[in-house]
Amino acid sequence: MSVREEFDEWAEAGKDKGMEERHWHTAKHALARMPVEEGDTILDLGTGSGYALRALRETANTGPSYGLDGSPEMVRNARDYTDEDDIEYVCGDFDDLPFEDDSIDHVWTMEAFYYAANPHNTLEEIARILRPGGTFYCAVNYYEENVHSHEWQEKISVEMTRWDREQYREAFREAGLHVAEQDNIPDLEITIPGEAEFPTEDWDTREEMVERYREYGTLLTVGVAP
Amino acid sequence: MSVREEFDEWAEAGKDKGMEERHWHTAKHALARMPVEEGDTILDLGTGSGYALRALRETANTGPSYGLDGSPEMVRNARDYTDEDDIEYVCGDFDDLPFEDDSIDHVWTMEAFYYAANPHNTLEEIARILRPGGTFYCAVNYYEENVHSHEWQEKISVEMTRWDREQYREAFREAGLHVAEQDNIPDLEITIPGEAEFPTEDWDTREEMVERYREYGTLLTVGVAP
Amino acid sequence: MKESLLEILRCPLDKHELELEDAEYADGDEVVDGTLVCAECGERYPVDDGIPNLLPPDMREETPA
Amino acid sequence: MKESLLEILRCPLDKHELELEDAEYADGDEVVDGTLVCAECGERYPVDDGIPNLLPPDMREETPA
Ligand SMILES: Nc1ncnc2c1ncn2[C@@H]1O[C@H](CSCC[C@H](N)C(=O)O)[C@@H](O)[C@H]1O
Ligand SMILES: Nc1ncnc2c1ncn2[C@@H]1O[C@H](CSCC[C@H](N)C(=O)O)[C@@H](O)[C@H]1O
Repeated sequence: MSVREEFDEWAEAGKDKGMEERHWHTAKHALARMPVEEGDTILDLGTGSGYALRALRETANTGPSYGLDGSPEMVRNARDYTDEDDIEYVCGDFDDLPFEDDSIDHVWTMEAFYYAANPHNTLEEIARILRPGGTFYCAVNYYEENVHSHEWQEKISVEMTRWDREQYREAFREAGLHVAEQDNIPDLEITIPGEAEFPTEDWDTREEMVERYREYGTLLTVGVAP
Repeated sequence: MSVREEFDEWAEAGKDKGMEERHWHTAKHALARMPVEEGDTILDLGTGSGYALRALRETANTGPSYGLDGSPEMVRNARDYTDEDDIEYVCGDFDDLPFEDDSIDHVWTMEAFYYAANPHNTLEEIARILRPGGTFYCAVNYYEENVHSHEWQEKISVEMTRWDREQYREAFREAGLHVAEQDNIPDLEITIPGEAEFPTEDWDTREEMVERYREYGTLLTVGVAP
Repeated sequence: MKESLLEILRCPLDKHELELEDAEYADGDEVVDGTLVCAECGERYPVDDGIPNLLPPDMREETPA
Repeated sequence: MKESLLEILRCPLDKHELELEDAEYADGDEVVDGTLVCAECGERYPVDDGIPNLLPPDMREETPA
């Protein structure tokens, strides 16, 4: 199945809202770190329900911003959820970003980057469209050190890239981005049941669940265009 | 009193170790975000007891690193506490950094930057000595939004700069650094006594102490040399 | 999409500017239907229900009904 | 300080290279005493107990005894 088919199905099943709720636990902390100024233009890659742009608009008074997604159904939902005139959603693919050079102040992506068919090329595209000094905030829960995420690939037909922390830093640099930060942001909000409830449907032991959320959480890598 | 006289007294009174202990609560989280590679050269401005360089050496296997301080007694202590051959401590002032252009991978400073006599000039000096893509991690507890820190100026003869978040971002940019991140890192470790213990010697209300440490914490601003 | 989006939108293939054809508007400057045409390569991208579809041509085919 | 520190240390005033004079060594390459002299402006900076003092001259005076 293509990205389009896979995620159109997700969108139609309403999974976009479920992701928003879960991802927000860590995404909000990463978004709060972005050095956004009033009026800045943000691009959200794999925008899903489009929540990140709405949040930045509300908290930082960002300017014209764009949510890109490869699934027309996701884009349709995101647009429906958004009242803001200055936020536009666009259907497009990570490998061929339909934006002008140097036109974006900050690029955000949460739980989406690793679906790129050619992540190195996507990084080059990001470096191309960012203005000098613009940042790329790349947040992922699926990565090498998070062993609990490895099995996710089995559940989806789209091929996923599983880099470790160092591979993220190296790939950013190869694409011409400076690496400014790398961090694990723990999910402190998800409810972890008491010892007696384990094994659960998803977790063999409580220890593993604690490690997944409270320790590994979301891997954030921040790049800056020179 | 000069920086030298003031902080020589602190060093002789052993305050360097007390600061290390308190600052570590938040400093360790900021240090963990630095995109440090094995062998990188770090400069610590206002190194105090010199702990940051020792920690980076142990956790990230950093290369030749330098701790600069304006107080000869602080430098003497820092050197005494350090066994590592590759860490050197130097006496110098923030306004005239005694290092070659483009020679440093990352500059770190904790609770020291605002003592610079001319902070704009210090930022230019930092931009000068950083290699392209090098980062400046600037951590402060004394800043405008942290109202609980304002009174600190009364206790010290050295003039302190009290910028707000935006002033930090602006000043970085004026000096030619890109701003990659700004964040408040809460101090989750300091013991906050129960309601009944307030007022304490330092705090009128528990609420204020909670706000100071758990909410404002340490302001981190990250700059990147283009 | 608003027409001002054209200032920043580019052809995904060659990054050249896009021209808007056969536009239908709502609320003044909101483009609800039309076609974006690359000024360089001539590739055509639809605007459907106000959403520009800039997927590269080989990814754009309609979902099977 | 190790002598290799000279590769990166510069005169705080004019950022020119420093030359080491009257050096006393310990453990091989550890400089415990000596003077760093700016190759350009001639300003002199002491190395005391192994610590180079590169404070600008007007800040360098000894603490009152
Ligand atoms: N190659 C690609 N190009 C564009 N979008 C893609 C893509 N691969 C996956 N996506 C989109 O990326 C999203 C991943 S789900 C994450 C959604 C949102 N960022 C959140 O945090 O909840 C999906 O909406 C999917 O359609
Ligand atoms: N203008 C200046 N030049 C160099 N060092 C200075 C300075 N002003 C203050 N300092 C130094 O900055 C330090 C501030 S105290 C903080 C020490 C350490 N970074 C920690 O986190 O605990 C003191 O050691 C003081 O001597």
